[in-house]
Amino acid sequence: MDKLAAEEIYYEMIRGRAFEYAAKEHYMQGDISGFLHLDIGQEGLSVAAIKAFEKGDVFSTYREHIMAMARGISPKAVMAELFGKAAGVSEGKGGSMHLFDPSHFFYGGDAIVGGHIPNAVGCAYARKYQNNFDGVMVVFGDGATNGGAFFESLNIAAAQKLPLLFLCENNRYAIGTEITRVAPFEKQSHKAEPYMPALEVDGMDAVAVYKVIKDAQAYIQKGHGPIFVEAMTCRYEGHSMSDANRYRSAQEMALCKARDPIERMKRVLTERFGMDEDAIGALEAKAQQEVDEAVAFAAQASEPAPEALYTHIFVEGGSHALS
Amino acid sequence: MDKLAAEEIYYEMIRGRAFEYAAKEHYMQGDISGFLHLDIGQEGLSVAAIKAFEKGDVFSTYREHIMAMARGISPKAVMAELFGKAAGVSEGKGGSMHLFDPSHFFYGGDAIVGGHIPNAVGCAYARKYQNNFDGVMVVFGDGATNGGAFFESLNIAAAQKLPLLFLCENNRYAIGTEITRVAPFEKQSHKAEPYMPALEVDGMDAVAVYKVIKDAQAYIQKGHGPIFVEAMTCRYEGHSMSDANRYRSAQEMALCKARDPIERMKRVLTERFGMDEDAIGALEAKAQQEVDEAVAFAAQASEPAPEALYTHIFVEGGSHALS
Amino acid sequence: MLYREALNKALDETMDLDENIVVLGEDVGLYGGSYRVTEGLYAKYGEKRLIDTPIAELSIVGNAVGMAIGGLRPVAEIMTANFALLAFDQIVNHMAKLHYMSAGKITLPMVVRFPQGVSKQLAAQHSESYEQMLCAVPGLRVLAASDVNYAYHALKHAIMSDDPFLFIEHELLYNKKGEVDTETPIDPFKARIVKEGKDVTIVSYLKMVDDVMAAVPKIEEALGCSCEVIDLCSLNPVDYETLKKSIEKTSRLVMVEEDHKTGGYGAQIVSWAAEEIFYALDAPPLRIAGKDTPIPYNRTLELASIPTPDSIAEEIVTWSRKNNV
Amino acid sequence: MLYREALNKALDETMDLDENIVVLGEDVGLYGGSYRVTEGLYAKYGEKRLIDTPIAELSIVGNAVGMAIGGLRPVAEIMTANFALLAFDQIVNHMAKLHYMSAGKITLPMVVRFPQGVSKQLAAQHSESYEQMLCAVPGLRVLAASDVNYAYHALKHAIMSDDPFLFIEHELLYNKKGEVDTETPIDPFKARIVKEGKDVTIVSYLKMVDDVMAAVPKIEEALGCSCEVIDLCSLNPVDYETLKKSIEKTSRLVMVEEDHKTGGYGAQIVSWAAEEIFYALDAPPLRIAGKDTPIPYNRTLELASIPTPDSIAEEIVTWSRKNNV
Ligand SMILES: Cc1ncc(C[n+]2csc(CCOP(=O)(O)OP(=O)(O)O)c2C)c(N)n1
Ligand SMILES: Cc1ncc(C[n+]2csc(CCOP(=O)(O)OP(=O)(O)O)c2C)c(N)n1
Ligand SMILES: [Mg+2]
Ligand SMILES: [Mg+2]
Repeated sequence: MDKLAAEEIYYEMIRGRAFEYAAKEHYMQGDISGFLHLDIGQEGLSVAAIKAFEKGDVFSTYREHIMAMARGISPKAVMAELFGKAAGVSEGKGGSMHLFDPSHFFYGGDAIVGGHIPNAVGCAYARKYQNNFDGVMVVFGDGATNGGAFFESLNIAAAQKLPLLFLCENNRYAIGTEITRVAPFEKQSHKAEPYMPALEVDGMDAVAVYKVIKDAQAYIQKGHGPIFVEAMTCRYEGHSMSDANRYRSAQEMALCKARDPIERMKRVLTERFGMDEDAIGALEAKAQQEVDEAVAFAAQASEPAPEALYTHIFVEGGSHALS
Repeated sequence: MDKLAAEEIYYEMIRGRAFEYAAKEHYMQGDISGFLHLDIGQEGLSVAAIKAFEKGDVFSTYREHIMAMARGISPKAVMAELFGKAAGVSEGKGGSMHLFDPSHFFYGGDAIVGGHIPNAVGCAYARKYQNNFDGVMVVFGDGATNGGAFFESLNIAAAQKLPLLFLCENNRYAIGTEITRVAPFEKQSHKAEPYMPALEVDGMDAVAVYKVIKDAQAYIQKGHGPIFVEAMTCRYEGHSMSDANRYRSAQEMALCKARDPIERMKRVLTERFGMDEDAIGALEAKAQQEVDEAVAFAAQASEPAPEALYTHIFVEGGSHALS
Repeated sequence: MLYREALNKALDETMDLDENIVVLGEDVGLYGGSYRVTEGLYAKYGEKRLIDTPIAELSIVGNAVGMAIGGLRPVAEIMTANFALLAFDQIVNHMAKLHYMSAGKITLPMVVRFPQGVSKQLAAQHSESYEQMLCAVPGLRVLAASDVNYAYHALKHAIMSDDPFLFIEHELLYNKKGEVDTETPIDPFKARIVKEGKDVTIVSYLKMVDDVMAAVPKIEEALGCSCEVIDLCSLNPVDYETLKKSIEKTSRLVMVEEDHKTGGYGAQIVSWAAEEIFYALDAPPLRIAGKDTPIPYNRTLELASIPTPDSIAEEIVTWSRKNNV
Repeated sequence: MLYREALNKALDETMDLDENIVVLGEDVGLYGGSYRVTEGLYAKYGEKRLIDTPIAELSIVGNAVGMAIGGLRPVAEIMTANFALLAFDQIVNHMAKLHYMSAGKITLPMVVRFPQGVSKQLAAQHSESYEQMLCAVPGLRVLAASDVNYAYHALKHAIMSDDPFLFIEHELLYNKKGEVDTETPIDPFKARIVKEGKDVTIVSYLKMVDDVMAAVPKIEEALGCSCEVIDLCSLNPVDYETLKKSIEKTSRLVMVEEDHKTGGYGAQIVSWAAEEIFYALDAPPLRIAGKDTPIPYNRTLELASIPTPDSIAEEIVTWSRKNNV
């Protein structure tokens, strides 16, 4: 990773955290509603994985604000979506869990745990069919690795040798349930081992994540079929705004935060690339400003028109598209 | 395996084959209808597995006539079920694919590929709860190992350390699709390896199957959790009566039949236990007679009463059972 | 007592009575349930009876079926109705049919509970209602609890019955207040006359019962009429007797439901009325239901997609004027 | 040409036109399809376009959704309706909703085909009909092919459309004979008047259309009346215009369907009629449907569980006499 990339990743990490705190604040003020899942603590993983997987398609979960922005969707369009506004990336119809933008090869945002994995498999099939081996990256949590959709996907991706990168964000919890209480081991990459190479990385280390995803994409680009990456990470907040996070001790949270990905990346910038505090302070100010602008934009943006309820159920004239 | 057990297993194998041929004949005559899946070629596996798993509960698939009989359900009750008669084990309501008899701890007979596996997991939970570690054996084909239900079950059984024996009858085909075309490898026990011990056995060798299932049950009886057994086998007929079996070459079929489980078991009886041809001939005659009697019984048995359509939708008075 | 506390009490009392009763689902144990229905039970009954499952809805129901076969009496919780779609094979092909296919040799004393409906901006994958699908499946009993007392009694009944039950709750009802009368038993299959009236029968269930009741004063004022409000309570079987009596009295039927109108549950009620008590109807029946669109996130659009007290009142008043009733 | 050949022809012609069209499902390729609908296509288009999948229905539909996102036009086959239950999450939460939730950014040009219904003694887990569930889902177009010409044109239309379609076939129709008129285009969303008449409108779809037609001579003879028979063809959206015209002419409505009566698809049609054209009805509508039981294996019981030409005729005659129509 060169300095430029490191700086960009750091910038998006801090912008991501600022964005999430702003979303939290506006949730509590009632501007945002529904389920809001914050990615705080996991920013390094989200940003570095997306940046490393430069080309190709990405399918993610409901905890995807930072990934969506790292893919190039503007913070304004994301925040406006959280506010349910017409200028939102899904025009206010999707909300926090459903950010879609095919122009950035970003396909959600899915609120069915594991439900998007078979979709990513199908997209990887399409890419292979089109002779495009940049492939697809599908991101999911540890909780998703217990569901049938995930398992079927491992098998099919391997049988069909699809260009698919499985990225498991193992934060050890599915809402309040610790992974070791519902699976026989802590590392879910074991589940992929019979099917494909399975790599592990410290998800709190953005540099390491960046490297492993780059390597993984290089592997699928060679046409070897799918690959699995597990990143151990930690979310700082409750599962969503309705979770009081009572099932983790203060001690466990402290250990988590001692591995803070932003602090760590900051050290990379200062120690390895010799950035000074001023330059970093300038990035922080810029990030905060971008988030403030996104909030201001979202706040003043217009509501969807009432007719929007009835649009996009079907493609306009779609039933006669080619006939 | 002692002589008595060997003789019993051999007897049930040949009775099973005779039964299946009789069913085939009566299907062609129109006495039996629907989907009829014959177990010819797999008799050694079916009988030896059931005999070895003496205590405990069994959940099977739609290819279960021989297993049901090995569990103690009478050939008459099974044949009558195929004929759709009131004296059938499911009173003519289930048919070939749905043979149930809890008094023999035999719970089907399920026509949804893989659908019974989660049921077996739940039953294993109940047994553990009741402190009964004889456990549950669930039988399924290679095709079922690609479905989400199977995978979820591996994970849950391992996480909960349930007394559950997974028995995969790998006959290498799901209807007309060869397993290696839809899974990344031929041996499906690989899929179980992350979760539990996975054993392999030649499913055409009844003696070997008997031993491996005995060992596997001993393992679960110790409370170690689930275990997986894969038996490589071969069905001689098409998938069901509506499959012309065109996807397998004559050569492949010949190789299959060279491993015939009945011939092999016969050699065990003659060579290891010194049984003579007469004694074996007598067994064969007895088996055929039992099957003939079953057919005669089924043919003359009565149709269900018309009211049977409306019974067993709910438990009689069940909605007020304990209230 | 709150609705969720009434459900909790039903679970607690039955579990206390019969150690074969176990509860399974995501976060039902240690965490106490995502809507706090199972709160406190893990501490009391332990992890063998309050089973935290992985996120695997097919297995939650599939395992419950197997537990019932093995002699337990499982109560499964699906966190939200939408996720129950993952378990439809187990619900429809197994839970509803094993008793029949085995000619009664297998019985499945089990309950599957889930909340459904539009809550607040949970968007299309977390806001739906599936009674229209599940009531089309023979072999299942389907109850829908709209109030606190019914929630308590009906859940107890479902748990203690030997038949497989679906027990539908609504996300916005969990904090509803009400009294539980433990002394007076109820028949969970009987519809409840929430309010008597003589001019129009309004049939509803689950959360819509409250919305109808909120609309009634406006309707009665606007039309100078009196409304009879019926809560179906049991969606399958339906207490057609009570409906018939009411409609024979009022001659008019309005059906109010939250699910999408096309193919919605109320079609069954209206079509029953057209077939069976046609001549009792003085005017075309009216169905008020959710719009035929996925549920959008935006709050204004979301509220426009389902009946509200205002829209219910408005639609009934318009219908009534149009039909001179 | 046989019904299954017409479907095959529709697949073949569209695949020939557009190499983005791919077919996936169990045994659809090398084996030629369990009902031979895809016969010959594997040899012609190869394994990349005729994709043999494992037995994983959730993935079959889920992968099709992803293929469509990736720019292909997948046609998925589910071997039998019952197995589609395993894919309900993908059908309802994904296939039907991604276009809406993404405000049109994602389009899903895809088709899911499956046969359904009572064939011959396939028992409870292989004999059901799910249009009542699937027509309750906004965002899906649902077609049901009862005849050869419609099968050909409607499937072609579904494949070429940019919307997600469910295409329902019936196991007993695959060998039905008929003509395909390739010259005359049809509107797949228009109901088909199979037989004109003036005294009673009999609405049906899929295999029941044939059973109704077989019953009609008996009915007309017994009652001395003339029946108009309508095949809905498109189950969602419904061509209410055609129904309305017919019922306004005949004043009587009979709905015949194979699914279970309670919560069955026909409830929507009858409830629509009661709501929208109440005054056009001279008699209570009649619904003839499957019984509310799982489908038994025994042939006599099985036939007693669904409408047959005899039972249709008998029920209509009894209803007519009772209502003096
Ligand atoms: C099929 C399904 N079941 C249950 C839920 C409710 N739910 C939402 S998120 C979640 C936990 C997911 O945990 P994990 O996959 O580890 O992701 P994380 O939230 O930790 O990022 C659950 C149970 C759901 N959305 N979908
Ligand atoms: C969920 C589901 N999908 C498809 C089918 C149709 N089907 C019945 S048996 C079968 C093949 C099963 O193969 P395998 O599991 O290997 O068992 P075998 O028949 O070889 O014993 C298929 C696809 C089904 N019954 N259930
Ligand atoms: Mg997690
Ligand atoms: Mg097989």
